[in-house]
Amino acid sequence: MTFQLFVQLLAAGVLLGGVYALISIGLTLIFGVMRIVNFAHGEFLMVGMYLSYYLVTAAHMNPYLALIVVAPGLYLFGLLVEMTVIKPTVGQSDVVQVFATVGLSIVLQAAALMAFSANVMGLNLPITNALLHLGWLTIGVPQVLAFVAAMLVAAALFAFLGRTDVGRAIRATAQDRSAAALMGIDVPAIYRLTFALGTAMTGLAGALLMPIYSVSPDVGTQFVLVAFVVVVLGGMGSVSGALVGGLLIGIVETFSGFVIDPQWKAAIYFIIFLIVLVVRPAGLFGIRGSEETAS
Amino acid sequence: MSALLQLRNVEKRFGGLLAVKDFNLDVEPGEIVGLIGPNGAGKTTLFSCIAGYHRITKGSIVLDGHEIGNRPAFEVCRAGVARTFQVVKPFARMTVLQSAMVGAFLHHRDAASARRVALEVLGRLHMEHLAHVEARSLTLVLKKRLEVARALATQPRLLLLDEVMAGLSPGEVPELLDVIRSINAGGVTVLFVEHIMAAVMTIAQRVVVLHGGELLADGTPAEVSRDPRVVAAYLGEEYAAGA
Amino acid sequence: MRAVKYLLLVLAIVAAAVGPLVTSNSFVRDLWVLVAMWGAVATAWNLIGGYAGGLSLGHAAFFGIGAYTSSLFYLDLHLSPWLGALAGGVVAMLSALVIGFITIRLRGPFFALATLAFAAILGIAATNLTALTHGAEGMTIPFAPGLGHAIFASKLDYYYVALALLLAYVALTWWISVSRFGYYLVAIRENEDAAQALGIDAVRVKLAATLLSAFMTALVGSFYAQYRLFFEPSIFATDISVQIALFAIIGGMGTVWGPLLGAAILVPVTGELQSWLGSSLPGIDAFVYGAILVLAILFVPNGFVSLLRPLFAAKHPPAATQQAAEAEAKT
Amino acid sequence: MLEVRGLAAGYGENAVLFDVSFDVPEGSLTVIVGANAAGKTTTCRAISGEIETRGGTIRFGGEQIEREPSNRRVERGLVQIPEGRRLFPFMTVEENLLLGSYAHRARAARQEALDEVFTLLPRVAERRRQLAGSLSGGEQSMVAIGRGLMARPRLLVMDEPTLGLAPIFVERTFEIVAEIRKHGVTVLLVEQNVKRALSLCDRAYVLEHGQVVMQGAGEQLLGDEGLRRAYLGM
Repeated sequence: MTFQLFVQLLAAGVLLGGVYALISIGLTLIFGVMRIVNFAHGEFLMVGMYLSYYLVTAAHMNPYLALIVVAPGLYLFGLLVEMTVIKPTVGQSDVVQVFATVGLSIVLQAAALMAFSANVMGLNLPITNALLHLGWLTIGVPQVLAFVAAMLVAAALFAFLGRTDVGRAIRATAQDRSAAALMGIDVPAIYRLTFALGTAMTGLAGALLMPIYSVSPDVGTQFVLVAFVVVVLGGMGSVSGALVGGLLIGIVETFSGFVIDPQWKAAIYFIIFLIVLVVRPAGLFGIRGSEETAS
Repeated sequence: MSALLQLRNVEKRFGGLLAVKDFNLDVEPGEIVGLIGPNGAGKTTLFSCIAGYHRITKGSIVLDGHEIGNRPAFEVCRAGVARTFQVVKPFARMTVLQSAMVGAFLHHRDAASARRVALEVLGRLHMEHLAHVEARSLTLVLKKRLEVARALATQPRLLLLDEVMAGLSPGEVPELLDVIRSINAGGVTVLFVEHIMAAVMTIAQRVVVLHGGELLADGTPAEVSRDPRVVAAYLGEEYAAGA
Repeated sequence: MRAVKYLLLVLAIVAAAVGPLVTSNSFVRDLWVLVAMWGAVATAWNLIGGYAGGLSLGHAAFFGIGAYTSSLFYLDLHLSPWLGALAGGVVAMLSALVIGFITIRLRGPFFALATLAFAAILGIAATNLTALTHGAEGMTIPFAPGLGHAIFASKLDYYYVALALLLAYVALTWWISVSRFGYYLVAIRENEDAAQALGIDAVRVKLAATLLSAFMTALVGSFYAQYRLFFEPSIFATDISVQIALFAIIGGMGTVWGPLLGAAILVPVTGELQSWLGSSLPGIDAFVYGAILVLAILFVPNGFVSLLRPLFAAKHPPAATQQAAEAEAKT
Repeated sequence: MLEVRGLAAGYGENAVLFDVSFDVPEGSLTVIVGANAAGKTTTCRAISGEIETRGGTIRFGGEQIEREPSNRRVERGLVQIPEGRRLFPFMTVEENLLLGSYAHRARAARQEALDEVFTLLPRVAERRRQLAGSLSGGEQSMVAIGRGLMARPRLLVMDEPTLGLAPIFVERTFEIVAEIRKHGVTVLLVEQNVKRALSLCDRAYVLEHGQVVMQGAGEQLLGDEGLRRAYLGM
């Protein structure tokens, strides 16, 4: 492998990884705070992609301006889902939690199939095909924009969680929900907020992916597994873990896609996934014992 | 006559924390021994070590000549040690009879004889009339008693009871004490952890006091409750000095 | 009460035996076959998911292994699918041993994710090991009816094969549910620590259930291959795994009849929906599946069997229960 | 300021409190003592709203509050330092303190409160950038007290603040309690360290098996033989 090729692959991997990170942050945030593994996460991404697609094709918005609509749109969508499906499952058995979101995922996918048909739809605009040449290095403009936007969103989230009262309240709830209540934090409200926020971020990721990939009702299933791998690798519940995990998986994907048949790349994730689950179930950055204790 | 249970120089360390230090204890067959101590003294940790739920970092635990230290919980049970849990762990959606049968299956492979043994044990605990009630719908008192029944159905030689009185109302305690006495009269050695002192003092033949992971006192209830070191451990140093 | 129960059982078996004879409509007969087939797979899933409490979302793996193994032996080595099915069962057990070791200590959602990933890996392998599996093109079995080929001209013959499997599985489940093994599985599901304290080697017991469930699922997978005579790597898809689990959950996990009940309700409902609206509104069947799943899990978490139970419940004095119900109502 | 009448509470079917009544007058230091498992922590949790009550009433400043969620009670100035500190281990000391003033009533005076806490607890000021989980038990308990004070409490409920502490920190804790009281905060202290607590307080209640079995002025209870019985059973 030449140095140039190495750099080219690395650049592509990092760019892809940034988007993977953004896809995964919502999932890990929701898990960290609410201890709910959202099996419908991929469908939230899909909803974000369709919304972006129609904003661009029907309302003729710039795909990056569409973000301004997608984010609040998905936030409201997340609120709705939390209040109808998720809230009743908090504190329930694993069966209820797993299959309520599995069922939600089936419903959303089927609804998309009924509404938009199974056709694979992509954007074809000047910007989606633009390339950026940096000397001998060539990268796609949408990839760069998606990466930059993903990093900005992640930075904004970090700032929000780290520097605002509500952000601290979210982290406090994740670490010890009953101690959080003693601080005067309204825990159910934090759950609602977290779920909606996680959904909005996932929708943003979808909108950023729209200029790069095409959308179909089952697009979520392609990305949800990546998100689970990233989140488990980074440590369930760790936002910074998702960031690092996303970048790692992006790099692994581009390199393994080059070294071995790209068809197998997904198998590589899953094998990483199973290895992590066996060897270090808490992930690279996972926090053991941050769950609420019984006493 | 050698002891049924022998703990020799048992140590349990969690990272930097020494929860149990160089602990020695002999329990003779047929005894009822109470294990007491202030919060955080290491009582439940010690129980978990004996029952195979924690690994010990040093020492040995011998049951009737066989080393059981650091064996998995199910093997410890097969060796003849049954336990209850401080926080009850019922098989929620099984009936009382079914729960007891799970214990009885240890020595009786077929369902008919397991059922027979389970019913016999339930009879001893005055629970036969509840045989077909789901465990989750029992009151706490009965759940605690079901824990004992389940453990007893494995036909143990040593029964470890971890705070079976906790959470019972004052009126409910004597009834359970009678049950424990009758179990002991049936030939089962009992080692128990308890916070409700009045209960410990009436039932135990011998009381062992644990403090800061170490053995503080070992003697009859009367001896132990007069021991100034014990009083100090419970009420604070100055209290013992002043009293 | 007991007599009524046995009478109902006999009636149900008679109905199952003669039911498909009443119609000659091929679509309806297909539904009967599918109910028996999915009922059997869901019953197999129930051993892990219902009795042992491991929420597998990867049973399509065992189903697909069964289909691929028997078909490969049949097409490449001309081994009768009857024997090929057994071979598939053995291969499925071996794979269950591997995945079992990986997942057995994982709890709830993580177990579900790991099993899901396992099936996904097999799906990718089936797509890309083209020399062996014909890749995405799928496996086509030539239509050559004959008992030795396990290929039949009439759907009825398939139906009775599936019914035999189903009855065997239900009977096995019933037997397990009243034997030591079944008690141990439920005890582990309800509380693993407490089970260990009663001398149960939880890892071994769960692994045994996993192997058995994998074997049973694979047999039905082989049946599916011989029935449809065509399948693709999508046989490993998550949808299939979810559907298997769904039947058992909707019907009633951890009960002898629940999984069959689930299949008997959902297969015809969605089959009919698909045939009415499938061409005009693709996705309607999945939508109904999903909606039923969400509603059932939130409102009938113990499955439809729990709604029927009062009809059969023995009359035990509910004194203690009532007390507890009151206490629960308060909290 | 706080009036508890006939309080009953528990977990699931586990009834812990049967009939607990006591008063905490404004400006006082009131103590509850009792053996392990007597129901002290459950009492605190019922007062703060962490668990639901099964019976009885809790009045705070004259208003009935036993049905209000925790966060509303904090807004009223009813603040608890829970048993075992319950700091947020993966946050810095300063963040923990800031969370203490999450309630709206405390936010306005946040900087002032922070300065006060740092003056009262200089050790906490030194550690402000460290993760709370990395501190020693004694330091954690100081942070927990600081976090409680940040909420500008009218009544501060302290659940076994000395549990598991080295003697020097136990001593320090009692000094701080006295100091807090001087600042005009009413304190309800739940303690295992009987002697020290009783000599410090205005009034004390002895809890045994979910019931108040003795009450009186602290010094008066100290000499009572019944107290030893409550702890040692004979």
